[in-house]
Amino acid sequence: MSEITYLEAIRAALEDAMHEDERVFMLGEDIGHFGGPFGATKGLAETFGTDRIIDTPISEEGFVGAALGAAWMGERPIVELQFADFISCAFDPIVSVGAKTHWRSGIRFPVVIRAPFGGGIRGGPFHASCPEGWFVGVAGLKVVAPGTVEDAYGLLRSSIDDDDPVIYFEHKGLYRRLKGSRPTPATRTPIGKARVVQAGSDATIVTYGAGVDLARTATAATNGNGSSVEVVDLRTLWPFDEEAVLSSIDKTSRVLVLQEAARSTGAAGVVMSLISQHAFELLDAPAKLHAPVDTPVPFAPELEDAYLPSVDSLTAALDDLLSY
Amino acid sequence: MSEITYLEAIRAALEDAMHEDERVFMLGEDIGHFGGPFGATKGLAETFGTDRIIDTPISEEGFVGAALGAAWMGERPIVELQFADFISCAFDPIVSVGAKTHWRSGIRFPVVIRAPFGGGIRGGPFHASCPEGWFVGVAGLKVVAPGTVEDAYGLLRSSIDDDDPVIYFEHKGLYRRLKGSRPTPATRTPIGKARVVQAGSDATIVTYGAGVDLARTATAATNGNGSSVEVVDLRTLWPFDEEAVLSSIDKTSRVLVLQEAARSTGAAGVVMSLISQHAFELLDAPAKLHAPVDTPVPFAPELEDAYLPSVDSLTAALDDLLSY
Amino acid sequence: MSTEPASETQWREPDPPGSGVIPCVEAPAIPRETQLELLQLGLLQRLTEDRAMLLYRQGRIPGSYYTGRGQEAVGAAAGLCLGPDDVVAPLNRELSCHFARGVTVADVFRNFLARATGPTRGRDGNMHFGMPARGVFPLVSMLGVLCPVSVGAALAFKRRGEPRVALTFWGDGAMCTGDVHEGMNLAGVLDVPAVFVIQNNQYAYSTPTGREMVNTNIAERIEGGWSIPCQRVDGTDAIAAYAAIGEAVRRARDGDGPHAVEAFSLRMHGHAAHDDASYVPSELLDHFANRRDPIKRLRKRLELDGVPQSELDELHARVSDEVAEGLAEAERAPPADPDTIQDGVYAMPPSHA
Amino acid sequence: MSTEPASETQWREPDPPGSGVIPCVEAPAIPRETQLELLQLGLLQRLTEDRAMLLYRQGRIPGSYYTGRGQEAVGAAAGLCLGPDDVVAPLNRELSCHFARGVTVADVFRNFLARATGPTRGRDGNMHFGMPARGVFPLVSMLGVLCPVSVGAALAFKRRGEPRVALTFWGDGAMCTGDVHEGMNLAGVLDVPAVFVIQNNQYAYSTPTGREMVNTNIAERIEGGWSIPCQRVDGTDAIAAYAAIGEAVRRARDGDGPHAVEAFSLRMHGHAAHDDASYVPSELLDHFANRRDPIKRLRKRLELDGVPQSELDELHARVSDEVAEGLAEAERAPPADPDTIQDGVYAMPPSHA
Ligand SMILES: Cc1ncc(C[n+]2csc(CCOP(=O)(O)OP(=O)(O)O)c2C)c(N)n1
Ligand SMILES: Cc1ncc(C[n+]2csc(CCOP(=O)(O)OP(=O)(O)O)c2C)c(N)n1
Ligand SMILES: [Mg+2]
Ligand SMILES: [Mg+2]
Repeated sequence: MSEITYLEAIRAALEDAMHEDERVFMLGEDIGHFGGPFGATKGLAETFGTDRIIDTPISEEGFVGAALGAAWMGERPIVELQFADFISCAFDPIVSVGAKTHWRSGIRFPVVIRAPFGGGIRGGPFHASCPEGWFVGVAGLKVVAPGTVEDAYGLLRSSIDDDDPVIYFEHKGLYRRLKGSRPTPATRTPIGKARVVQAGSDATIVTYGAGVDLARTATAATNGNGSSVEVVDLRTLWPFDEEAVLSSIDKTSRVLVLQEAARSTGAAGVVMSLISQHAFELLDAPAKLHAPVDTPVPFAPELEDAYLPSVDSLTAALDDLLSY
Repeated sequence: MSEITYLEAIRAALEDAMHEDERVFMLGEDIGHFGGPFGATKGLAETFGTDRIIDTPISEEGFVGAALGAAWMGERPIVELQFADFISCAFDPIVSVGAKTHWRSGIRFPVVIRAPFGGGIRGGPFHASCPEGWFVGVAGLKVVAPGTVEDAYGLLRSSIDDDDPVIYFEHKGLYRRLKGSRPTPATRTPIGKARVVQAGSDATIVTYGAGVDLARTATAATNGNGSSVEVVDLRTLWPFDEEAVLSSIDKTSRVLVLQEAARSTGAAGVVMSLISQHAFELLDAPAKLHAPVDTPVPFAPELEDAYLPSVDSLTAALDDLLSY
Repeated sequence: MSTEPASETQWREPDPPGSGVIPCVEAPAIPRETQLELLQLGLLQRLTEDRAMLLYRQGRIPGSYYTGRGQEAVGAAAGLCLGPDDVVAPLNRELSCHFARGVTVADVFRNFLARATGPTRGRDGNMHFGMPARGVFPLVSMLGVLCPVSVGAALAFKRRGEPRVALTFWGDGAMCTGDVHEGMNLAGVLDVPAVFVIQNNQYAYSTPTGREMVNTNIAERIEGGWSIPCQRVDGTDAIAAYAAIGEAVRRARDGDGPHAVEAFSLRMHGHAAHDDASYVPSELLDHFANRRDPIKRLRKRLELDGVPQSELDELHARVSDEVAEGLAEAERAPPADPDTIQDGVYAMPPSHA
Repeated sequence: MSTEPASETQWREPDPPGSGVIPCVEAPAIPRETQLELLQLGLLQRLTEDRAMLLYRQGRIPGSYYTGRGQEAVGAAAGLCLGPDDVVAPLNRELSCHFARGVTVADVFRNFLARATGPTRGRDGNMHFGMPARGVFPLVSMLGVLCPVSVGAALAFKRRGEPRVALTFWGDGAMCTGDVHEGMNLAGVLDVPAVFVIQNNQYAYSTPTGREMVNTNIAERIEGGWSIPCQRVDGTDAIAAYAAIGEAVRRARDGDGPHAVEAFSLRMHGHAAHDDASYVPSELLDHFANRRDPIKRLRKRLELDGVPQSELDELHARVSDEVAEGLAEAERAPPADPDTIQDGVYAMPPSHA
């Protein structure tokens, strides 16, 4: 099987889903012949036509609302936001209509919102943020964030299969960095299920998105140094796999939550809340949160590099945790 | 001094601020001669004119954006949302412009957004929610929520005095329920500072908004029963008073976080995150979270009463905590 | 372009002289049966709301309560213009539209009374309910947001080549929301079979239309700003409204893209039960109550067209009975059940196992 | 109401026959000095951007890079129409407007190069900067949002009776956002001295205007939909743009409410540096490059009006030097300092003490 990138896995998932199911179609800005700002939909308009890969006017509220309406009628729309940052412009239909309607009326919204998030590409405050925290905790929404090529494919396929609105946070920094074998069309990553990416016994890192690769890289060194760190990839941020987090902590007795979102945002709150309620008897050390300071994402390379978690910063945090 | 209600304290704060400072003016729907859906601005248009109490079209994004623009020019606008729920419609200007601009450019936004939140009035999914969690954690925003008549006045005055955008969550259920003496025009509740509402030694309740009164009422009984519970009113939800939370836990060794927002939303995440990182050595029991299940706010009295924290449910949770 | 706010009480020629009820326009082309149905639906709304208002004042309806008094004709007309496969998203003032879709009085009261077997199972109140099986979307309070949602439904029809339309309503006030702009623009660009019925009832809560927008001729604005054909119609005239909305629906269904209708009326109650609407000039209210009450106008037309009083009285009595029976049925329904509160948050609850 | 998308390449009469540069309109009423200033500002933008694009391709400008090639006249005209107390919120294509407000080339490069002493201290890049002391608001990426913000600034002026205006820009694409609707409607109702300059450059990223909206005559839409007077002007003609924006600014300042100008042009580069704009027909690009380049057009007008070539060449050389010196100055500036990253999140950091 040939190697593909994380971005190509996303495109492959879109393509396979559209081949298999007529109801799947896409809405977004410049996703047609142009292929979207990152090329995620490159070639799809040629294959499926511009009636299925629909270029929209610049109106995030409008086309997210329209996706919900089409889903109401049994379609399975996928929306692309150019940058996850612009999800603030589509906020109301997501939380007011998308999240609450099934509970109120039984209407299903099989809608996927693709949101390219994350830093490392010098995007600055409006093109690099991690806004997943606004949706984590919102009843009725599902939030996923693949950290591997396989999950990029599998989570997207599962999101498309899902009858609830799913926000799919794809990490821009991983688009071309991660490579892996091309998942088969049957590949699905179950929504709601975390994965132990790497087993270990001395501490647990709970993370997602770009944190997965970072945790692996950073612990490659640490783990060589005699300690062994388990890495749990949440994959689904909401509703998340509490069991998996607790059972890893049960094993390791130490936990570090790693995220790229600023420390008081992201998935940290719900994970830390779980830990403080349910891991009391499991822990030998205070839980650690490794995440950027609470500011917007800065633009300058010097600033962004200092802001984002890195191998060095994570290693230091782990050392701290392990030496408690 | 005469007794006034929580709602009257809000009106008094608006009135006093407008008397003292020409730059203070208001924007919102039906706030003029009509006085707003809850009467918070009743009489203000008559006193200050409709040039200062400005009825706007239904356009939350528009008038929140306009408030920011006026603040840029040195005004001190106050925006009223009819219900906090509609803050989803004003989300983008708040988080994209309001939160990030000072950090990027030094422009100040002395804007207050008044958001009537909370349940108990049979408002249902769109008129009773507690959306504060979307803003807690957002760098550049301040979030406050008074739980007493004095703070309703003092926090509003401080919010108006503040040079940052402040979201002021006023609890609809407290509007007429709470009464207290009329604060003097000099009254200010410092932003960022929690208050020990009631001292105790056996456990700490960290709460805000309607939780303050509930915690007092519920512990009146408990405290009679031989145990003594400390109640910490956060008052400012973001950035919040970490010191106050930790020093109370240091004293009591047990903590319960009480909020009306659904358990995976609200301020719980940041508070629990603090606790799991920094209260490890202080606690004799796992932290407890007492908050509604993760659903929208239901309408039916039978449902809403079961959903919201009550004296009974809180007492049971406290018993649980104390008996650990 | 007119920058003068149009006079609030008048939107075209002055009303005919006199003081009596102004009958609906004559429309021999519209079958008598349809006209009677319009009356029945309007009456159903009127009598249901009157009853509900009483219940509210007795404290038996929790929360708040909204009526569409004075606007019953519009929802009824829209409801009858739609076919069984069409879909609709009504708001607060369009109870008659629900009835036209087959929602029953008992359904409605079960929602008002927050019963377990009501359309929202007690989870939401007031007019905040839909009937998915009948193509009725549940109201979402955030004004404007149902515009893009219905555009999306219309897009689905277009994609599949189905001759169906999606209709939604909004008010003069909601006309100012960004969603309406984005939705209408999208509808035009995607050229979908969406129909927009704008209920210009002269007020948004306490705010008269002239303080919501500069040019209060909404039809003119919609044509000029969004290139969507928009007919302005007398919303207190059920026959005229039926004709205008019918044409819009037909055209949209025929592939002629989105269409709109501005229905001009007056909100004859306060915004909700707690609001005495003292900000509405009493002459204006009186004028509409005496001369432009949509129920009276339609009845007058039918009388002029030779329908015997007795038949109309009988219709009224039948509707009145239907309301009473529907309420009685609703009152027998069980209260909402707190143990089920978490059911249905997700259509597919994630299994973490 | 036209539902046919207007032809993209033409917005009024066909261009005069021939193949040469079409000079700007004659405008004896506009002082020669002002015309030269327009040229200078346009050139400053052109040469700064050309230089920046090179730096970007050399990897010396981080992130992404955007130019306003082909639209330099509009920002320059708007900038010169404003008085020192007016305020403005420029977007990506209006670097000349920044220069008109007194922002220096060094300021600009310090931002592009993410330096500690740049206008955002390295916190934001590209054109995402303002100069508060000069009444320039920093670009916010969320398209449309600066419309209501500038309406609010204008409201402040109106409240205080100050004869100032607030001007903002947006593109044909941003015209579709809800914020623009809410902002324009608010501006009309509140009757504030706001001026909107819509840069219709025929594309929103890869999307031609005809797929963004049905009627691509934005001026017509703004008048019809929002009752705001809107002049449509040739955005590649600095003189015409200056006259039109000047009138809008004057009227707004005189208490005549919000005014708009639609400036028609062509985005002559890709959306950003990574985009080769292969979706733009090359004849269209060539036509604009050869005949409608705003810099060439203005220079041609000045030549026709008797300004000696040498004077114009000298101006060009002066601007070129200014750019080189500004860049050199910026390059001497220190890099952003990570230790200061948390400074200024709050204007008044809350003390928990
Ligand atoms: C986005 C939003 N803002 C405010 C409200 C509160 N609100 C409910 S109805 C209403 C007035 C609506 O006026 P209009 O659209 O004319 O409809 P009408 O009530 O006249 O039928 C307001 C302000 C809301 N529901 N949604
Ligand atoms: C709300 C929002 N959605 C999407 C984007 C991404 N984006 C940036 S510029 C642009 C095209 C803008 O087109 P237009 O308004 O015509 O301005 P132009 O680039 O032509 O100057 C898009 C889609 C954005 N910045 N904001
Ligand atoms: Mg209305
Ligand atoms: Mg453009």
